[in-house]
Amino acid sequence: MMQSLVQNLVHLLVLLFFPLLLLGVINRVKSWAAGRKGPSLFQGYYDVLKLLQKGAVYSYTTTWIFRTGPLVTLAALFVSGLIVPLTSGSGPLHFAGDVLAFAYLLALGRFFTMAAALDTGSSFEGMGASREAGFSALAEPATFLSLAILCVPAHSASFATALAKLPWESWGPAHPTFLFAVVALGIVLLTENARIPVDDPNTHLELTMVHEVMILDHGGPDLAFILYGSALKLLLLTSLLVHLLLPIPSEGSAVGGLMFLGGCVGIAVVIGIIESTMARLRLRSVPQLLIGAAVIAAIGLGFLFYRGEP
Amino acid sequence: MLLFALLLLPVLASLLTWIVRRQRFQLSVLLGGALLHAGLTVAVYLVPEPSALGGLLALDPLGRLFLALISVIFVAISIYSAKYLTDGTHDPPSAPHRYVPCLLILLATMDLVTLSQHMALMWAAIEATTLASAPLIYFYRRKAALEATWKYLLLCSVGIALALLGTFFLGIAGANGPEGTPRLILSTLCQVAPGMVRPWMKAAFVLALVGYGTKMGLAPLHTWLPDAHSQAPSPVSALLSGGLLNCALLGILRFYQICLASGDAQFARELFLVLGFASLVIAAAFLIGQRDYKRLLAYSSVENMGIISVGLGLGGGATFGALLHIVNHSLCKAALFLLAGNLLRNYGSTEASAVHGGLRQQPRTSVMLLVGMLAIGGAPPLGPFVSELVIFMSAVHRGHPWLAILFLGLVAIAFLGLASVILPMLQGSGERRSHAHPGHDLLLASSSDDGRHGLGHILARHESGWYLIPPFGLLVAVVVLGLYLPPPLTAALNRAMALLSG
Amino acid sequence: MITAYADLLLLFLVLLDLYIIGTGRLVACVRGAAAQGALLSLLPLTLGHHLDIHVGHTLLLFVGTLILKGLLIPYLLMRTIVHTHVRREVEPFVSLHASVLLGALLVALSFWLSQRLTLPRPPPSSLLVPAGLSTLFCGFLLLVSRKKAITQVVGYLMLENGIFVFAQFLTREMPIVVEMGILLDVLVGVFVMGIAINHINREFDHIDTAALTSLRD
Amino acid sequence: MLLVSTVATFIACAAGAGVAGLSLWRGDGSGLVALWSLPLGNFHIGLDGLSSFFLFCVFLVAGVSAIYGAGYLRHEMGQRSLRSAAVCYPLMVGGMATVVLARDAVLFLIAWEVMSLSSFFLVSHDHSHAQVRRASFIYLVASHLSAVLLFVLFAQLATAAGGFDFDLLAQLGRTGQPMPAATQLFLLALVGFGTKAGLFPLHIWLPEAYPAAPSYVSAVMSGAMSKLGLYGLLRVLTFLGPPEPMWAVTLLGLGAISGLFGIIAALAQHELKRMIAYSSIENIGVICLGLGLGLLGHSLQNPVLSYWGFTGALLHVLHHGLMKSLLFLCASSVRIATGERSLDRMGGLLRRMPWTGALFLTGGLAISALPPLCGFVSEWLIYLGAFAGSSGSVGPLSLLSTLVLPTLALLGGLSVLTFVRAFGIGFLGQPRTPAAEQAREVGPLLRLPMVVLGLGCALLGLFPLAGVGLTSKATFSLGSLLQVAVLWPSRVLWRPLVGITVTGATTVVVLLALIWLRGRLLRGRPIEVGPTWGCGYSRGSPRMQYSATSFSEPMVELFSSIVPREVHYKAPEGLFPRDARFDERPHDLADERLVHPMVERGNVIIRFLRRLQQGSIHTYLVYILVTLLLLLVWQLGVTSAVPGASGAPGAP
Repeated sequence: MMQSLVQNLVHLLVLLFFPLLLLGVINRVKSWAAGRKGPSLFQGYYDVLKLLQKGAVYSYTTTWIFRTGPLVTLAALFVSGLIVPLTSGSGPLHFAGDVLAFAYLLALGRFFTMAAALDTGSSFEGMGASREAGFSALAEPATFLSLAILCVPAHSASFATALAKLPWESWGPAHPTFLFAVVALGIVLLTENARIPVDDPNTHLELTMVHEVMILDHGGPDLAFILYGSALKLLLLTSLLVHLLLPIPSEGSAVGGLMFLGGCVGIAVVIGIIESTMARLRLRSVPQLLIGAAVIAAIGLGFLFYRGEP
Repeated sequence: MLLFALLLLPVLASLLTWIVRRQRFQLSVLLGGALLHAGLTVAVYLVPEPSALGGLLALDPLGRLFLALISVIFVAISIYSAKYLTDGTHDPPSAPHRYVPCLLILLATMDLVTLSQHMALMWAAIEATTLASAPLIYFYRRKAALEATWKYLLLCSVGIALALLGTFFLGIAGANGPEGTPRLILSTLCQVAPGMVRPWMKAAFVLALVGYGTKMGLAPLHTWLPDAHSQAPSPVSALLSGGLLNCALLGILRFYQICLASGDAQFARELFLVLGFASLVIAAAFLIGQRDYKRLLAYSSVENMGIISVGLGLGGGATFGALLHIVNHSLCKAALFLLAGNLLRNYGSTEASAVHGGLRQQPRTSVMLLVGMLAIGGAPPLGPFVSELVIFMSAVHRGHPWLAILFLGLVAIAFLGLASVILPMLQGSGERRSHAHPGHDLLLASSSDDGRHGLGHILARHESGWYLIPPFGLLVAVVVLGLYLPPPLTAALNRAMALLSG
Repeated sequence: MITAYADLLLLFLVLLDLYIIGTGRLVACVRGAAAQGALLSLLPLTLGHHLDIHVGHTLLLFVGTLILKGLLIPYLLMRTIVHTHVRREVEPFVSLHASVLLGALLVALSFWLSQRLTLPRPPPSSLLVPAGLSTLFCGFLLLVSRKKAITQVVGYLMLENGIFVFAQFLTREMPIVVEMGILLDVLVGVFVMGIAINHINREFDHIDTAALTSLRD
Repeated sequence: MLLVSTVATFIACAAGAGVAGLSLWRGDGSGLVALWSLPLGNFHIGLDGLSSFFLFCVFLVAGVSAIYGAGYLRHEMGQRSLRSAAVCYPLMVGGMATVVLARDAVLFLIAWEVMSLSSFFLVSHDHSHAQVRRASFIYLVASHLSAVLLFVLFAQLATAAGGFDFDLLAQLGRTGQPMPAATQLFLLALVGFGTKAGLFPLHIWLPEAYPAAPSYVSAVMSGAMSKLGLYGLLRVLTFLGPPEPMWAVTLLGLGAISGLFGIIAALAQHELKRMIAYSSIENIGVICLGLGLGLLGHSLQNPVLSYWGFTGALLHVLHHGLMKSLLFLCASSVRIATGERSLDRMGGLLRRMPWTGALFLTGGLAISALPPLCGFVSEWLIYLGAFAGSSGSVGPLSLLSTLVLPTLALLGGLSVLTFVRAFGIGFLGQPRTPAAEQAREVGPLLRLPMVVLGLGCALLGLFPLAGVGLTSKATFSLGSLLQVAVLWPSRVLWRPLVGITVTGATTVVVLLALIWLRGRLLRGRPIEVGPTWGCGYSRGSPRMQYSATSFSEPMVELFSSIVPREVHYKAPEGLFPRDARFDERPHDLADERLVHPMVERGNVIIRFLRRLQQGSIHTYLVYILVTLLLLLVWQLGVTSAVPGASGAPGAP
């Protein structure tokens, strides 16, 4: 009892304070690759704190949707954060089918981000929303196929049981299925978090933006929430990858926690490297990438059945 | 005695109206005659009549059924005509004073058809109906009406002549009995039927089917029917469709009875099926996107004759369905023609495209027309639905699922054809006339609201009770038959069916 | 030996068929039809005792047929011709010569058919069936190949005549009432048709039925 | 008259819903048989779990919509006679109820036809528009032709069973071994009922009829009537004996196709109601996926799968009833307020019609299956079914059930896209037309039903236990009727539902906390109001906003093979382009590839037959002759086309 309480406390703390660090890591890696010194690892925290102290400016075209949009998004992300297992094998909130709740909460957040963007009536933000919606819709099959790979062996649609039953002994080349899942989830992660090669987080030309352009009009605390929210999203998908890649003990332990944090940082570094080495894809070819991801995951799933795993 | 009364009453009445030509008098005679006739029919139902004239005249259940139908419809149309004639009509009538006498003579001849047991006499009667109704079709002084009349006369006369040949063939076929050629009395023929020379009997039936079928309106012999029905004044069309076609059908049924008596009626059933389906197909093709709504109703009669003969062709339980459908169709179609008359009176044209927004302009007529359309189209819970369902079911039961499906499909298509024409007439804002695109997309004929103001609004007049009560009565009957078959009717149908099942 | 007369009559009947088909003059057509009627009226007399029919019946039939078919009906037609001032059948669908040939063919056909026919009992005259059939066929030929309304009526008459020939089988069984009824029907039929033709002539200024095609789909 | 009919309908619906709900809690109701004088069939009605569930849905939707209808028709009073509407609506509801209750094939068919015809008259209510007339006629054609198939189907069944009574028919399936030609009958039923339900190739009438009908009618038709197609299918399945794997596969395939087609087509639409109509094709597809999984559970011997599948499907029937009617009612409120149909002519409505806007948002969220609203629950159950199926035995079937996952996922993603577009373009931003500018919120009589439905969506989403409890009886009676084993719901199965509740509640709590926090932070700080940041371009006008067309353009482009469009595009030319325009009109795939060619062929045939009646009397005479000769030859043998040839030749 006590133990699980501590576990949940740790989970909450990680959820609250860890995400922004990942952004810092990515940016630092990128600046290293570019041969610059780069901003501090904690730049994200500074930004959020600064924004939280500011006032707000709203367009007179906007309605309460614009004001509550970021909040709903953040709330949805946070609750899905409670579902996803971080340092231990299970989040505070777990039940059969929580996998789906997780995925659909992300979708809920997306819905309100786009709605808020459209609320401004700016054609640029509308454009961004359209792109985001399309990409994430196409990302869904890949996501669910990978989740299926995660859950089918465990006969359960719950993170806790699924992760507990991952066949680590046969992990690796003997069982490439999970590699497929990792690749697919990786692509999903880059898409969902508006990363190269799908989107360029620090482009300055609105016409080329996807995610950034949707939040052009937000300022003050709202923007802070949005920043934190996107970092949170990054953490969530990253944690899935980490759990696929590292055998983190299902009952929380210091070792597990450290493994997890290390894994997250590692993946952040990988993202940073990808961002600094790869160019961004043309918008038209993004769907192909996502469909490709879905196909990869599907092959993995088929292999799973071929092996007669379930 | 009553039989003679049935014949003489209309004849005398018509003579009377022929001599005294005052319209009011004529109409009152017409009404009185119709009611008296109805009374006589009831009387015939209550007290069974012995045969008369040495078996020339008798009233068997089949004839009685048809007689009842005729007299009901006749009452309806005579009520309708009462106002119809006194109101001014949109065309100059050629000879209004001939209307009532001819109508009454027609009634007499139709009675004779139902009464006569002698095949040749029945032939004479049926031919007589043609001659009596011809002047009625040429009621309006119109070239088109004249053309229709001519075609009606010639085609029906030629066709019926063939039926006469068939009648003689029956005699020849029966001639190898011990007592030589039989008398052409139905009962005698039925007795000698088993011994008839088959080929002659078959030939006789084919001739009768083609001959009387021409008058009954079986495709492809129906060609006169749409012309005549569209040109005749609406009450006459009602009588033609509701009464006259049945008379021709009765002629065929008599031959069918003999075939049944002879023991092998299978060939007759096949013939019924073939002509029935031909009628269904052709009628459907002409119903869809039909431009003249009276022709539409005429083709629907062809379709229903097809349904009836399909029912006869299937035999067994379907025969009951066919008889029931005869009843339903007569009532429903008569009502529809009367209602069409109301529309015609308002809009002054039988062009479907000239009628628009009926529901706004003549709500009562239009609603009744809608009900009638649904009924004749076989939509539940209305009369024809029941009879068609019976036919369909017995088709399935007797192991012809494909025939059943074909039948149902054709009926459905026909209904859609009806709807595709009638709905645009009734729907729409009555303000503007719509434009039918001839030949364009017949299946889904959609009508757009452009065009000029219609004559309808000048003519638009209140729908008087005389025009509404007769169709209303008939439709009530149709609706009731859809929900409840009164036992007397069932009994009558069963008795008639007994004659038609070997 | 009486049947010999019958055969003669029937032969004449067939010849008249060809004559009617061959002529282009309406009056001639009608006269031919009248002659046919007369012949038919004689037919029962010649066959009468062979079919041992009651003499009174036969006589009545003879008189009735003669009056109706031989006199009244032709008279009506003649009157119509006079009223409508139509003299001859111009441009029929099938030219006159061709239709004569056709008629001959039809006659041959009907003889062939009647060769193959077996009647339940021997007919009073071996020519009865072929003559009846050929008259019937020729009537139909006239009906479908001529344009003038009157000629079509004549064709209808021939049709009736042909059928009337078949009636000879059954004269004994036919009540006189019915016989008369049938004849009356034909008469009234022709009468009504005559009226119709007059009307047509008045409305259209011609009686060319091929031109009556306004009612169509 | 209108008032009377509305009140009567509403009371009847309330009572009926009450009865149905009661029997759902209490257990199976009983039947009633009344003899009937019709030659076929008796008046036999009955109430089992399945019926009472569908009855409940029907009455719920119909009752709520009746109120809206009263408010809706009030706007038309005096313009046209509302008598037909006032008569046909109760008739339609009665027909639907009878369809569900009927235990006799003839009664069922009659009720079915009554339902179709009355709804046809309701669809053609606004028949002064040629477009409406056309749509209603197409609807008539579709429902009539499908009815023909149903007649054939039941005729076959009745012949096999020797009677029309459902009890007799049910015996067919009880014989143990599958009845002969069961699969053909299944396909017949699928086509016949699928037309009413609006499954993919048979849906053509649907996007025409729903927008044409008054919205409160489309609400009922989409929310309740289309489900009756599925009810009929299930009912017939119970006569055909234990389901075969093939059926499950067919249902799954059709469901997936309909779902994808429906949502993609919806994405391409510009008219609001048309879009909602297509979206209901998608949802029917989702329900079919659930049913397919349920049947699959039988062939996989996986009762859990059956349970999730059936429960999810049935629950989605109820939920879709709520969401879809809510959306239709909102759409009609917008129509009343602005008179606009097309999304591209709306905009900024949330500000002007706060209630309608918020409720449309609710409906949109619910139908895109987003938590914590009801749509999520049912799809979630189906997902669980898919997972359970994948984990049963190994083999193609279980792989199939796993493939349901990505399908549903794609559907979810696309419907989010669709409804963000609808809500964002229609209700947010600035008004695009003066009509939208002048929009005012609709009256309370119209608002009330929408609010009720919205609350329903929210509550059923937050407390799925209620919905599942309501469904369970139906699920089990369905299972027993189909002879499919379904697992009894135990704690194991119900705990996740509590999980859903907790998740939803937490989300709400966190949201409230955040709102409070934001309020705290902004207290006493300057909150300025200015123009939208135009990325340097300072003179943005409403016409420059992203339109619905442009919003969905990339996706529609991607799926252009599924949504054929006719595009009118005039590119800007020269240095100073005068005018440039882009205008696209989405067409229907099935309509273009399937129906139109058939209609064309039919027209050709008809034109050919029409040559028969050319008006020449000579031709007619020839017809008589030819018919005579043909029949003679046929009857008396070709060798001797004459009587008597059989006998010895020659005359004496």
